[in-house]
Amino acid sequence: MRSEQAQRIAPETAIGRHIGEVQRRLAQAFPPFVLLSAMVAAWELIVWQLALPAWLLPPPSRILTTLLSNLPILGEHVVATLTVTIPGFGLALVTGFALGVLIDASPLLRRAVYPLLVTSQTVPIVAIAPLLVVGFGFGMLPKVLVVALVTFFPIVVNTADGLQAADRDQRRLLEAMGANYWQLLRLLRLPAALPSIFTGIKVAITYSVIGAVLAEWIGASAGLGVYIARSLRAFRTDQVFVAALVTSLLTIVLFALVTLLERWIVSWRDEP
Amino acid sequence: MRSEQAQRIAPETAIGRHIGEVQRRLAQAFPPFVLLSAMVAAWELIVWQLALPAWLLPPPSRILTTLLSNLPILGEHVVATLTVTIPGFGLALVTGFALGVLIDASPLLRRAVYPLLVTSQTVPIVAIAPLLVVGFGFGMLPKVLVVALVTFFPIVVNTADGLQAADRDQRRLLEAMGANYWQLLRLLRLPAALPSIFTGIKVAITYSVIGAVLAEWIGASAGLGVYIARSLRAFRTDQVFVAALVTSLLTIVLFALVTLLERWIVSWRDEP
Amino acid sequence: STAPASPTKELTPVRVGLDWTPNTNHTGLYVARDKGYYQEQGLDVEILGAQEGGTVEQLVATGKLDFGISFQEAVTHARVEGVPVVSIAAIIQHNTSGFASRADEGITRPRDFAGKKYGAFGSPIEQATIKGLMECDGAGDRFNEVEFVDIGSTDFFVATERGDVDFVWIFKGWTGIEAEVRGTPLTILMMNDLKCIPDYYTPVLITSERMIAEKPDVVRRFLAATSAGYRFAIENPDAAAEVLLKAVPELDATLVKRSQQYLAGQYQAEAPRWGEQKLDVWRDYAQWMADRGLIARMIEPEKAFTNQFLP
Amino acid sequence: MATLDVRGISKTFRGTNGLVTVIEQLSMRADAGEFVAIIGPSGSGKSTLFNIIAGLETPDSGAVIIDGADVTGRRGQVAYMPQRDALLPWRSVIENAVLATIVQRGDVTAATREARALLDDFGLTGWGDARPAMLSGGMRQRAALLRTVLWHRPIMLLDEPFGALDALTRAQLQQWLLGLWDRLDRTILLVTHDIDEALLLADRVYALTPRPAQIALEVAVDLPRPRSYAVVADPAFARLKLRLQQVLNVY
Amino acid sequence: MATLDVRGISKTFRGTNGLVTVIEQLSMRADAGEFVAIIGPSGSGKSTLFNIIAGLETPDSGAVIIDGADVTGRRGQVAYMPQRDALLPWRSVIENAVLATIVQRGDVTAATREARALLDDFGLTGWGDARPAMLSGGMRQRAALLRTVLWHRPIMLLDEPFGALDALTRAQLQQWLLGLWDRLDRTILLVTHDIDEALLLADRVYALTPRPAQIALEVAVDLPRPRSYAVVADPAFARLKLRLQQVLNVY
Ligand SMILES: Nc1ncnc2c1ncn2[C@@H]1O[C@H](COP(=O)(O)OP(=O)(O)OP(=O)(O)O)[C@@H](O)[C@H]1O
Ligand SMILES: Nc1ncnc2c1ncn2[C@@H]1O[C@H](COP(=O)(O)OP(=O)(O)OP(=O)(O)O)[C@@H](O)[C@H]1O
Ligand SMILES: [Mg+2]
Ligand SMILES: [Mg+2]
Repeated sequence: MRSEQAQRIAPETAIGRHIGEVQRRLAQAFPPFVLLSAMVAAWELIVWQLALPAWLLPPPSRILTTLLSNLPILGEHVVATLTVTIPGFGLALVTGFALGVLIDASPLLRRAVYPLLVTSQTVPIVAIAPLLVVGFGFGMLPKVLVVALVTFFPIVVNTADGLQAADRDQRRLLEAMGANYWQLLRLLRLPAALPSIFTGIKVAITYSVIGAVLAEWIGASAGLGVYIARSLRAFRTDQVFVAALVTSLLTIVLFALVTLLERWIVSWRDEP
Repeated sequence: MRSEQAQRIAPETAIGRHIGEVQRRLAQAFPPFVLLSAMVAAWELIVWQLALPAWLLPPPSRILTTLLSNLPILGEHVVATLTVTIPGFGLALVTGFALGVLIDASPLLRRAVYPLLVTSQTVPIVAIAPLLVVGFGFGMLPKVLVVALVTFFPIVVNTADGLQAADRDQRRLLEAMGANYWQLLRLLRLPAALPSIFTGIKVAITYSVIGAVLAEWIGASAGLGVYIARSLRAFRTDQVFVAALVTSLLTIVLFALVTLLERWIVSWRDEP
Repeated sequence: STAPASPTKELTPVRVGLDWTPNTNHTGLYVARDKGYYQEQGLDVEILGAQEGGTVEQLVATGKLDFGISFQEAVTHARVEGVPVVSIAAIIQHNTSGFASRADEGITRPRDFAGKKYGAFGSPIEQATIKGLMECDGAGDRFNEVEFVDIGSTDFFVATERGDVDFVWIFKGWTGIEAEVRGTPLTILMMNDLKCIPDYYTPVLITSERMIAEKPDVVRRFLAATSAGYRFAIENPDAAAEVLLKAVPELDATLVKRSQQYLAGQYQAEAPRWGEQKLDVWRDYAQWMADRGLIARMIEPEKAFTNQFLP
Repeated sequence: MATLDVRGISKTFRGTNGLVTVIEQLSMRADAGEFVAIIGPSGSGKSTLFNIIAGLETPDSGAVIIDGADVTGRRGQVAYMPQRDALLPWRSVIENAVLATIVQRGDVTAATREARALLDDFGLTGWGDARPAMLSGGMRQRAALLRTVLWHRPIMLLDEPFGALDALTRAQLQQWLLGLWDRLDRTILLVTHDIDEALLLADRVYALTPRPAQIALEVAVDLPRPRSYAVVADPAFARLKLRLQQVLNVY
Repeated sequence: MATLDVRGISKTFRGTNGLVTVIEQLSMRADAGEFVAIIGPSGSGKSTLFNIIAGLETPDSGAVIIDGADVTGRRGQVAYMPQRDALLPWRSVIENAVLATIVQRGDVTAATREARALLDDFGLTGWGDARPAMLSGGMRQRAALLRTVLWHRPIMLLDEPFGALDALTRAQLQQWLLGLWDRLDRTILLVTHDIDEALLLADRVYALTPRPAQIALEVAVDLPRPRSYAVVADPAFARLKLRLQQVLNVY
């Protein structure tokens, strides 16, 4: 299925392979591009047809011009948001992974810790915002913690469940070698869990930027969340959409990076 | 590891097995209970020791009395929230699964659809709230859609990734039998993906109740979200914590139900 | 109050969107609903709470809501962006907001803001207002000595707990009363006492231009009943508080009662009737905003409000 | 009954140190109702050849012809027992056995009945409802063979079907397979490492060279049928065995 | 060099139709440096017995004694080649081969060197860095054997190590194994279905009954060493083979 067509076009020569690669890339980029263009066009058309006011649903053309004119301001906000996103997600990665391993370590811990983790996901941020503020002030720390809180959970569950995926025969072999818990983890269960862990990371990273945006609701002087709040107050719906667009693009880039990393690390799975 | 101890106590007789079962259950319930009690006690103690004001962090005892006195009002709110949660999560389950299969169906679709799905997760609810109401009114529908929006994504990613997990030899066998795409899916790839799909469902269900609570921010006259908003604005932190407690309990119950269902359906995995 | 509609007639359904969770600013609506004033006017009113910022005005403009609660600044912004909403009544006659600090902070006049930390909720109005207040108080350019700390939607008590923040812009009728209830001594520099920044209405009742053009009768009937509700609240603050608490039991009874007592004198104040709005107020504040670049262009103030439907 | 004709197949894989040619210009055939055995060194390309015939791999050149039709790369044409059992862990022995019937939209109830009836012959009495994880290595192999037998196709490819079985069980199943072949006139290709087994069962034996696989020797086994283990004593048997041993050990 | 003593082992599993007794009161021993072969019907309990010796299953009764110490249920005491190869798909052949060294915190560099040096003997030249998915069935089996050989323990359990190999490769590895055994004086237990193989390699052969496994026959193979395939011609060999065949076919 994987674009066999495109690969067949090019003969097995250096130049041919190069042309084939370019063709393949274009062929790959084409369908999402077409879909996207079609959707944007439809959006523009609907807005004009229904004569929707820009403060309700701005047309893509308007969003684009606003984006361009706002580029200088946006830079600062994007940097501020990413400054919260990256450490927050890093923290989520480390704690999520550690908790996943911990939960897996014994059914006892699983039963004791899981309900607490589920609870951590159900507490509305607004409820703990005062505690965070009183505990950590208005600096970066509480926002980083919110991002971590919003993103660590899928990593925990996917790690804990993924660790159960190891093959029985392989597990028994390592046990027969006298492998202790940690060796079993490192040599077998972790590699076997990697695909699942990456699934969790992909879900988590999708929440990371928007998590930072929400965290800025707690109080921040720059960031896409601040930009959105200001735009909402000023009925600049076009700016709200610009912010949403930028948030999406950042997230898609991060998501793509994780996917690439996954392909590189879990390469043994792709083999024929 | 799985409580072998407890099982050994009871001999293989009907009564013995029954006693063993009871003992086992108690032994299972014990550690989370101890941990929980310890945490609650510590919380109470800290609040008293530091003389924290109730508007910042109410002690568990206060939360409990508030819960009891608010029980009559809470009933209505809980019903309202669940009325949004259940259909919303049901919708997420169906669409998440369908999209996961769709994405898996071809790398083309994957590249075209994935960025859109990621985008759907990064759009702040506040930005689309007016559109939702304009589109769907103030009824249940927009809230159900928000719950679905908040919960479907982990199911998509876990389904799409899980479908890649099937064993190569088994896949080739079915291909040699002439299995078409759907047969391969039904007979091999779906069963093989079930553990991963359940992981996604567990993450998703964790977000479902809080998703409904957030959806009520859009505009609702009953529900735990309404209750929280009102309590927050009235500086009733104890009530906010009561709501958080109820939300957690509901979520933990739903999570436990999914875990049970998983154990029942993916039973072949537990075998020695 | 006014002539009741014939009982055989079907009630007209009406939706009102609140700007926030229900509070004592909204008491008149709940009283009118509870006491049957709306029904007498042939209206079946549904009150929807907890809208996030910006939403109510848009929903009123699109007709998804018939009426909404907003405030002058938002209506001004909205009209600049072409959102066709109109203020039809001032719920409270004067600005009851002010800059609050803990009494021991020693902030007794605007020039004391210098060297202090202000807890900002993130509106550009804040800078201009504080700057203006300090200039009026002869603090010159010492505005740069005020440190702005963004606190988002964090409340006064939380924000000032650790000393991250020294003063916050609050509503006296709610947060100010809560401080009294808690026994936290506050100093509040009331906007209206400082007589520096033009007065403005907050909150106001709004509807859409289309509603005014197409269903003036509904607007009139709605305001007749609502006005009666607020008059009741002015005359019977305790009973009105009970009505609100019955509708919204999550609220704190002491806070609501004390707040209602305070607002009883503020809803109408010295105006000839409840809800009255003045062109000066709309024009002067918009002009002030325009002069400071807070809005891209000046609005036509006479189109932003109307008194024509007040009973 | 069907004829299989493999014509000039070549196959090259990308290994860790460059390309590895596994099969080179290999041709072989099996006439309708013929029993053909294939013997060759480990790693020579026997499984790859079967994968090509089953349509799981595309040859770099050459064609697979069944009954005169080019079926290169086409799947579902032959019944195939792969070297590793590939039993689905969530299905019981019986449920695994009827898999091909499900895929080919046959009568599953009838197939289930048939599978149950065969459990005895396959030494799996009482294990029909067990999941593969509960079976021994040899039992898994027999379950996989059962699945292949119920995958009713005129041509069967068996990749070392008896490798994990003890002599007695193996002999029983060999006899059973011969019975089936006799009764239903299937065309059978069997990969085995056991020269005795090849000579006992087959009409013709191909001996392959080491990688890249080519035909080192093709011998017709003109021993009388029905054959039993007594055939070992036949001088013709000894002669054929010696020739095969020589060819296989020289390479 | 170590002695292994299996004393009165019993093991019962829960099958689909109630309990299945797989091993019943089975005792056997292997003296230090002895080569013992085990032959038994498929599904009789040989792999289960090995699992018990390796500490992977706990017997319901009985004990496993190594050099006089009770090691029942203790792991890491013996090198074990299980019936299914259990190669880790994300590790190359070499990386799989040194697994035991890693687990036992040995010198991995030395082990890697050793593994590379053995690739030739195991017919895996050029495949040291290949992942298991690229290997043929027999190549996987050899990789698993290589891993077991590098798992330096005085006692080795081999569960059908040559099942997927052709005669030539098999003979080469058998000779190689005998050389290793001779050189290093390991105690080896070998499960096989091939009576010739058992008699060629072992000092003593246990024949097992069908499930539940008990000892049907124990024979000492007093053929001269070093043995080659020529031993087949020895009348003592023929006599032993016949006895084993009789015992195994009667049961
Ligand atoms: N976990 C289990 N649950 C139930 N039955 C089991 C389990 N493991 C093994 N058995 C049964 O125990 C018996 C012996 O299995 P074992 O794998 O030891 O046989 P074996 O002698 O190695 O056979 P083979 O030569 O076919 O590999 C078989 O009937 C098998 O079905
Ligand atoms: N996907 C692959 N990539 C690279 N090499 C491969 C691949 N598949 C098979 N090979 C190589 O092709 C050769 C033939 O493999 P094949 O499985 O056909 O051998 P075989 O004759 O069945 O051997 P055995 O008797 O051991 O099963 C082997 O050297 C193997 O390493
Ligand atoms: Mg093979
Ligand atoms: Mg076995």
